[in-house]
Amino acid sequence: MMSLGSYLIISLILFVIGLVVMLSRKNIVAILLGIELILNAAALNFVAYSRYVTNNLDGHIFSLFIIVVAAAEAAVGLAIVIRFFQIKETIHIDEATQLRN
Amino acid sequence: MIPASFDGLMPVVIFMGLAVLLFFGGHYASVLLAPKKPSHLKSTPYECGEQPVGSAWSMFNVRFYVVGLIFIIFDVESVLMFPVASIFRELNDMGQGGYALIIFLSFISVLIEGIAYCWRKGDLDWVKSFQSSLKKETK
Amino acid sequence: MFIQLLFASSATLTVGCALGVLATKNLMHSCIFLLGSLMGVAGLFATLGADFVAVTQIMVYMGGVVILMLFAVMLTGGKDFISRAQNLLGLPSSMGNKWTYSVGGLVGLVLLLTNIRLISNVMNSHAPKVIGDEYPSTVSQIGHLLVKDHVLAFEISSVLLLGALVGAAIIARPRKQK
Amino acid sequence: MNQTVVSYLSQYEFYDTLLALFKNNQGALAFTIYLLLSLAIVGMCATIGGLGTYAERKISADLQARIGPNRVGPYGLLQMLADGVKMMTKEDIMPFTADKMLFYLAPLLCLTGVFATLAVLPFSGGFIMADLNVGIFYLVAISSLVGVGVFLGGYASNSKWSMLGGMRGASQIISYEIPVTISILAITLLSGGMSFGTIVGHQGGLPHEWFIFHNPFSFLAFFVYGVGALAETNRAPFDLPEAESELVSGYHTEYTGMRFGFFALAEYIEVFVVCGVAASLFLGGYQVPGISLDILPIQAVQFVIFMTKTLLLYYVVIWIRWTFPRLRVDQLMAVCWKYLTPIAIFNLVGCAIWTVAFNGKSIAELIFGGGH
Repeated sequence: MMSLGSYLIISLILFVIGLVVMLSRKNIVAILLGIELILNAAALNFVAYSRYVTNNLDGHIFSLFIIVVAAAEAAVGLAIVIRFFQIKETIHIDEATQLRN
Repeated sequence: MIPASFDGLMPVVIFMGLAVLLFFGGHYASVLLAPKKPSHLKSTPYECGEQPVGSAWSMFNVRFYVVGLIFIIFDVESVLMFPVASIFRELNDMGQGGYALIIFLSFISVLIEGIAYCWRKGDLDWVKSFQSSLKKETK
Repeated sequence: MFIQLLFASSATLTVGCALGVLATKNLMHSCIFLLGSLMGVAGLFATLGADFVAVTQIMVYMGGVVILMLFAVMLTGGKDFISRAQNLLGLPSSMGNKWTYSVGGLVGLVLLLTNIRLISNVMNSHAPKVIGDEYPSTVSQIGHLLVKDHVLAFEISSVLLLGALVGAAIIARPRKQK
Repeated sequence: MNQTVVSYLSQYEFYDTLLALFKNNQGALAFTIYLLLSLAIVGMCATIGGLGTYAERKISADLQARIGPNRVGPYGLLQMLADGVKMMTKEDIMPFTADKMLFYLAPLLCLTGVFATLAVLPFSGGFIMADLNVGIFYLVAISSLVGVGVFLGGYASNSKWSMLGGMRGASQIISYEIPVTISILAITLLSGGMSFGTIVGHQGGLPHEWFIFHNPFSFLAFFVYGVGALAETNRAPFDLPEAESELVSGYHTEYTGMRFGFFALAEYIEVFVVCGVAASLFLGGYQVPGISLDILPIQAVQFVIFMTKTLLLYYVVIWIRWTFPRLRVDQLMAVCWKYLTPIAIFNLVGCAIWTVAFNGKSIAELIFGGGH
């Protein structure tokens, strides 16, 4: 049951679900949730390959930095969401039509 | 000796399972023992005896978010420092203490810049106007 | 046996909660489903022997990102986050009718099969190693990698985080209404 | 390699007879041992949590020249049982405006986060359920589930008091996690490992071998950790999320009966865990002075020493609660970000420099000249 293939399939499912969440939701916070799922799918792939194929820990380092970058991305993204809400009084993605103001 | 596949994961999972079991067991006991006389008045949210006005799910001040923001950055930095800290002594014994110290300190110095910036810009003050007015009074 | 059970339950938790994120319309519930899904991923990391990465996942996501998202949901209008006009799986109806879904699904299936066909050659030539049951400690190795091979990434990540902190603090800082 | 209680027991002969009983099924035997010991630890911690409520009232009564509970059982000792029975027979009320799913889930998150930390708590050299090599880091990480639980408890009730308490609680818990984590980082740096076995193994039984007296910076780090841990467990003087005089009862205002009981139980066990961690990180943990043998009776002595240190710290926590007035919210944040965090970073830098400069020797070793 535990093999490289099963991990890859889980990661694939996670990635597709994240993609669908990203595409289908109109709420900016929900889109960020989708991005988190996608990043996790990538990190899972790295660790799975690191255990089953390369047998060294570079994959772990990669997923460590993926987590770090994901945290930074979430912080900045949510800050933008909050600022956007203060200006537009909504977090509907279709309202984000202007680059200024 | 024990094969390594039974390493520390099992107690962790068992403890989590026990928490869930205790939770549902307690619920079951309270379903069996507790009285059940629901009424509308009983299940209104508590607002000092008055009729509750509106929903509590309203907007909050941004400063909660700013605190969370500073927290997550520091959290991630401490996560990255943990493996380096745990081999610091080993490196020192290998005679590479200076090298490790330089890496470690340059990492921390960036962290200090972050907190210094937030301090300077007043993100660490909870109530800005209140504290600035206090300063004016003392002057 | 135990590891396999852990794997099965973590995989179920991951996929189930990810579907929950997709299906639920309440954004708060989505965040909590995301928490469950990330916890499942942490369990999967643990079954892969990546203890440090698993705990990092718990620390950063559960303690940090999810709380930040809950805060952001609270700060952007409390209860007003139930989206309208969705069909099954939470997809908005503007994304297409059954024909678009079926044609898209067919195309996706063909692409998937092609890809599997392409990748299987590579997979067979680089057959995965037979993995025993041993789970050596990864912490000190990760530490050595961080201070030797990946020291540049380690230092630059701190600068990245500083930039994220400063930028996000500037954006999110409460300012006076005009 | 991860040492566990099973791998410790397997060096004795009776393990083989047990194994024969289980028809050489290692997994089943390990599971049984883990399950029994987990039940024992959970029972012990629940008792300590219950006794904590009793001790809290007795000590507060003592400090305020009152008598305290004395009706139920001898000296009121059975008060905790009475409390438990009362919790179970109270009606379960849920506000009709509440978010039902999250209202159910919040106490479970708190309880899971606290129980999972018990798996790595070192009661003695062998009696540590799992000596994970990410031990202390795992403990810090998993206990952050409590913050989510507190926030959800406040959010799901949809009552204004709860919501305020939940927001305050979540921001307080996450803020104070930073100084606590950085103090723990300093200890990790000194001991050269994250597992509790390594950390306690680097200390000795006598006070001058403890990490608190290792160098001036770790001495400071102990107090930073103490203050931060008090705040993380929502204890007075940092009990703003549940400040009775301001917020009725904070995030669990709307919780009744058993669900409230889970919140309270989680909080008291968390205080115990935090005290245990402080004892094993800074105060030498289970180390017995002068004995380095490893036989089963020594384990009992180690267990007693660990519990004594932990319960003494528990007493100090209660003592602090009835001594200091509560902080204001802005003071709370200022204490965390303007005092504790810079001091914690200073300690970390100091410990790093000390390790390189004096080759990891402690003050006592420098003065009296000891082996490394």
